[in-house]
Amino acid sequence: MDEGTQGHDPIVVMEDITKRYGEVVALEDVTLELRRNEVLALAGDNGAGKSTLIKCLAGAVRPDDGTIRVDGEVVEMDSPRTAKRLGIETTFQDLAVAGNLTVTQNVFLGRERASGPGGLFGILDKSSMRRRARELLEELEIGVDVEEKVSNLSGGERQLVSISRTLLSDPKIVIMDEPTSALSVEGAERVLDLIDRMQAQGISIILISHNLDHIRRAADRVQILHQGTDAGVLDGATVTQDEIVKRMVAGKPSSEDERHAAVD
Amino acid sequence: MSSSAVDVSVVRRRLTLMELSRYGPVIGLIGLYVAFTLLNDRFLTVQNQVNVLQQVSIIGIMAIGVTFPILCAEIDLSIAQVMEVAGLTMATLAVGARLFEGSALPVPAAILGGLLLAAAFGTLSGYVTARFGVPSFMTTLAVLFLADGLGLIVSGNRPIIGLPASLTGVGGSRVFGFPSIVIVFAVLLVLSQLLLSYTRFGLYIYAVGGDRTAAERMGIDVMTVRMGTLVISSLFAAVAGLVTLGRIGSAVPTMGAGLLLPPIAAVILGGADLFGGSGNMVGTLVGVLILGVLQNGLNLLGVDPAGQLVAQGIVLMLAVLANVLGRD
Amino acid sequence: MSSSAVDVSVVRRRLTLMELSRYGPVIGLIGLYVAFTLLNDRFLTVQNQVNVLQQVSIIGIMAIGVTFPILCAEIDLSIAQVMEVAGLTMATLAVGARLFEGSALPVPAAILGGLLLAAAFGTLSGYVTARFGVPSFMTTLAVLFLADGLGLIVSGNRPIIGLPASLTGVGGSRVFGFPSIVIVFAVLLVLSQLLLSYTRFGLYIYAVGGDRTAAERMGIDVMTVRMGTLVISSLFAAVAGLVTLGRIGSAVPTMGAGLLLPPIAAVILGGADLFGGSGNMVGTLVGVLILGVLQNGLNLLGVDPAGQLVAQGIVLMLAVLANVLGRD
Amino acid sequence: TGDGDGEATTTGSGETTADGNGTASGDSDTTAGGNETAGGDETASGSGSTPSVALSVPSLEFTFFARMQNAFNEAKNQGNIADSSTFYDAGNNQSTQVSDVETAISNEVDLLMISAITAEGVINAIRQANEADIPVVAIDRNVAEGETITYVASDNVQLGQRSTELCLRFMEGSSDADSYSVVQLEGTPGASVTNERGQGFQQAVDENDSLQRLASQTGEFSTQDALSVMEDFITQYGDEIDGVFCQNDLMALGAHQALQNANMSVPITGIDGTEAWVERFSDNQYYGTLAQLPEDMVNTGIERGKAHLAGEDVEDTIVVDGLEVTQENASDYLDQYFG
Ligand SMILES: Nc1ncnc2c1ncn2[C@@H]1O[C@H](COP(=O)(O)OP(=O)(O)OP(=O)(O)O)[C@@H](O)[C@H]1O
Ligand SMILES: Nc1ncnc2c1ncn2[C@@H]1O[C@H](COP(=O)(O)OP(=O)(O)OP(=O)(O)O)[C@@H](O)[C@H]1O
Ligand SMILES: [Mg+2]
Ligand SMILES: [Mg+2]
Repeated sequence: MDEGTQGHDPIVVMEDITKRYGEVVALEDVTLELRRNEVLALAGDNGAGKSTLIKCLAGAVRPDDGTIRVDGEVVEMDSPRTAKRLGIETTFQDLAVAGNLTVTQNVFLGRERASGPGGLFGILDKSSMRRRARELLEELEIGVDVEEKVSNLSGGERQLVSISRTLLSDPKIVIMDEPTSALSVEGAERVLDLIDRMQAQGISIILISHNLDHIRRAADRVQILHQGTDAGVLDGATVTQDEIVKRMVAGKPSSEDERHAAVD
Repeated sequence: MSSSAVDVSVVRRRLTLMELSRYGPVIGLIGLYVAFTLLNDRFLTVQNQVNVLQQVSIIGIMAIGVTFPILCAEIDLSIAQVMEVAGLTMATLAVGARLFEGSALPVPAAILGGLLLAAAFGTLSGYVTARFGVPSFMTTLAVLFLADGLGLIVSGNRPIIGLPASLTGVGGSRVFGFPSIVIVFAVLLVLSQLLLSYTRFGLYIYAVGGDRTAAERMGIDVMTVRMGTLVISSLFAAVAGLVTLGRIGSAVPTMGAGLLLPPIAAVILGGADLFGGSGNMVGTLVGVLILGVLQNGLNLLGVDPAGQLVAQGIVLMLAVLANVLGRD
Repeated sequence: MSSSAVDVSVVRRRLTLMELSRYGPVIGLIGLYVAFTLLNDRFLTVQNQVNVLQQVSIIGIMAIGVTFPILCAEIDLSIAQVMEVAGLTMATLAVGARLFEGSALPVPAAILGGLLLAAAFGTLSGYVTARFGVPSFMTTLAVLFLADGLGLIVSGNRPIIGLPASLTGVGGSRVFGFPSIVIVFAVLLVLSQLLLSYTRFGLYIYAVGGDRTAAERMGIDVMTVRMGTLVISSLFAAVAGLVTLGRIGSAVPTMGAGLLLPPIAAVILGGADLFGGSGNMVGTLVGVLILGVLQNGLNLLGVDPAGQLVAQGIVLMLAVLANVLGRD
Repeated sequence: TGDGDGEATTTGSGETTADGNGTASGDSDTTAGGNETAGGDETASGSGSTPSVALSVPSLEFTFFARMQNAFNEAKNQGNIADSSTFYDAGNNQSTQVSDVETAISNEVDLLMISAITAEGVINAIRQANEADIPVVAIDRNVAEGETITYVASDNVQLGQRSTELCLRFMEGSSDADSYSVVQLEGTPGASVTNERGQGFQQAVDENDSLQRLASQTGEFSTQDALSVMEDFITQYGDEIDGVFCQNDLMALGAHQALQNANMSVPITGIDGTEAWVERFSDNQYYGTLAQLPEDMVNTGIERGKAHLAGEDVEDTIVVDGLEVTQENASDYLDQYFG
């Protein structure tokens, strides 16, 4: 990606986010900036706080401290619904699919097609949803029956169903927490292609991954977390594997300027 | 609760025709019908079958109501007392007695009063559960006590008689020779199944019951859904109270006694998962009928109380076994 | 059921000292103590506190027992009837009356007989549940009926009096001036907590209750654990039946009436998750005490039955709210 | 073995019961009332057809109704009523009882005997029986509306009052004071028996200047609940308590236990005549109860029902007076009814 085409216009700014779970400090004063139409990778060791950070942005977790700005406005991200209203779609690491429902139901959950009184008592348009779900899965080359219960799917299939949800709405921002962790090489490839396509449509994306190849291929910038703290941002196109690993393990180098040098 | 590796079919889907046919408890019910028909020649008469339907209607209406929270992985322990207090309130309001001495309301207003009271109870337990994460077991237990106490206060501890015919008519009249209470039951059953099968709310109940966190993350207003199911079960309990006025011809302060376990048992017997996410109204109907037919049949056979209890225990055990074994 | 994102502490672990200290329901209990001490000067006397302990012991023993299945994501609806039939069996065996007319056994053998019967019931529901995946709600409901019927048969449905002193002594004597029933309760409580905290079986109960499939995959004998918890709760119910003989001085065929909900309510009130995997015996003790203190205090204040019910409802609601709000 | 004794009881019931009452009436002005109607003579003349009878009772949890069941079975064994006669236990559930009656009606019984859970709760069921032309005998508890050929019962208001007054006599006997304070253990709130016995208690308090109500609380008709409530009464009122009136004998057992644990001895009276309670009388001359005689009620009901079927006129109400049982006649009572 060419830096220049995106400018520095941030679509999301998370400032000084702190989150504690009892004794555990999952995040401490972490700042994250997502620029318009970029792919920002989030890297860090296990337990570094990546998922917690994006959960704060997705409305699934409430930070103890810090502010979140979307399009310049401070928002209180009090529930996933608020995030969705702001155009933020998320694929969670633990998937968040309802196993007792079918693929179609999962794909559409929360934005069903319905007629009649609308609201909670709208009459579901099942056949149209089924049709659309089938198309969607074909598009992503996911070979599952749309009427199958999600709990009966293989791990990878479940992950693909979860990812396919993000395509249905018309999101401004897509967050993917380790979307390829259970996928075959070929499946991961399709997801990376998908990310490219979304970016081409003008969507801003946060991608969490432990696969540094995937990061380097997809990301414009790489934000690194180290034990709940900010370990700096690196340029996705030029960054080396060693650099990422070094920061993941050791945190931000003492020279503060390096971070800016790397990006600007 | 995650389902065990073995019984994958616990995650049974919502009602489709195909699934109906492989519906387990039905086998148990048919077994009961065959057995009682062979054992007693008055069992399979129109008159007796209408009796059975009448006999199960009150428990049935409460069972339909409590199916909603159960599908949603909640429980409602207050149904018997809400049924009682709603019925007593409707009756005292309609006659203008006791707590409402001298201020009789027209019957529709009295009925509305009872329904609103029930809705208030459902809202109370539902709100505290959904907003603060207090298990519905506890909030509805608290409402159980509150409703029980209020029932005593409303009725002054004494039965209310001389109810207007339009009030008792809902549950105690006949429509084209058919008991109205059964019609109320049937209509509510059909409406409830439609609500579950074809509306967004129905789908959300299953989603929240199956995995609350996932449902929330997928953008469902989990609070409203959880609260909604508890309000619904309270309202159904109130309707059960209303038809009870017609069935027994008066309002009795103890009329909810013993009506907690049977509706819940019927729901579970019908194949719903106590931990939420699976089940449907047809299952509940089958569960209700198994309990009702069993009691009716044993009564016809003149089995003594100790024998009835033992027989009920054995049949229940066999019925659920048939259900579970039939799943594979 | 997966925990919601908000109440992370639902995934509370087994008892450690640190966790005890931030235990929620205790606040509710302390509140009750403060309130009743201010309202009535006989409440906080040694004599009355001993009374409270005596009054809660039967429910307490049953509550400890039923904590095991609840932790394991099972439920036992049969405890009241198993308690009854076990007590009646011990009494009739010891006196050689009714069903066992003329064949009196020595007291230890009579007690053993009651315990074995209870264990048989627990094994029955436990086996069918664990082996065939029938929800324990249904199997224990079936056992409820069976035990109730058997109780009628064993006792001829009449109280059994003239029990040997060694039989009533377990629950009705004093040891160093302290009621033996309370000692039985305390000893069982401590043993049960030790079992939960320090044995493999205790750990497995939490594992199976938290995620049955995962526990199974990790090599735990899930069947034995599930069955074990139901056998334990039956055995505790039988012990409750035994001490009841001492408390009321006879065996009454209705002595289990109304004893299903309070023990389960105590467990949940004490902070255990109805869906398994979290809770402990100290919580159960607190829950039992909240229920017992509340009733005792209201009795001392002379609150009438309707007022008692309303007060119980309000206090329960507040107690659980305090519990949940105290979590953050 | 119990059956054999029951038989003796039933056949001789008219006479022996009258004797029993005679003993009791030395202390009170109770009459033998309807017991004479219960006389076994009619039994012998069970001419020709034996009707098929249904008897529906609230709950076998109470020994009282279990005794009705025994008497009913006995009548069946003796051929007083048809073999197809059926006994129904409603498990204390109002709509179950309505269902039981409906089942009996579809079984086309000749005679329906019913002890209603609440007088009002069975109105519709009784109407259905009326429509089916099945004669109804109300036993122990009347029905509020609908046609019955007769109502055979003890009067719960009267029982409450007499038992309370028996307690007063005990208190007068055990200590000399100007006024006596009594506590009441009530039954299940809202149940009609609770209301009626409570009303009798209140009448006794109103009519006897020396009698004061100290406290009243529900013991739910249960021994354990009564025991706990009594403990709390003792804590709160201690020596102020001069006597205890319990709305049934199971609660009297609990009250006794609580008082004994507190080393207190005050008069206790109950209602029903439960064996386990009467057994206690040998230790305490100030324990008593008003025994109901369910066997007589059932037999009277059957007998009057058959009379009606035979075309005779039957009285509207037959009161089977409660039998006052105290230490004096306790063993007679036990011998007669519990062998
Ligand atoms: N609900 C929770 N309760 C308590 N601690 C939590 C909770 N969620 C996360 N944590 C802790 O917070 C820290 C950060 O967790 P997080 O899931 O954000 O890590 P991560 O960077 O996504 O790791 P991974 O790469 O393994 O997914 C960890 O130490 C974890 O144990
Ligand atoms: N419980 C089940 N019920 C019905 N179908 C199932 C069930 N489990 C798996 N399947 C189906 O069987 C097939 C194989 O599943 P499996 O989980 O073994 O795949 P896998 O090779 O492990 O795939 P992945 O790499 O995605 O984990 C899939 O099509 C899946 O949908
Ligand atoms: Mg993560
Ligand atoms: Mg796999």
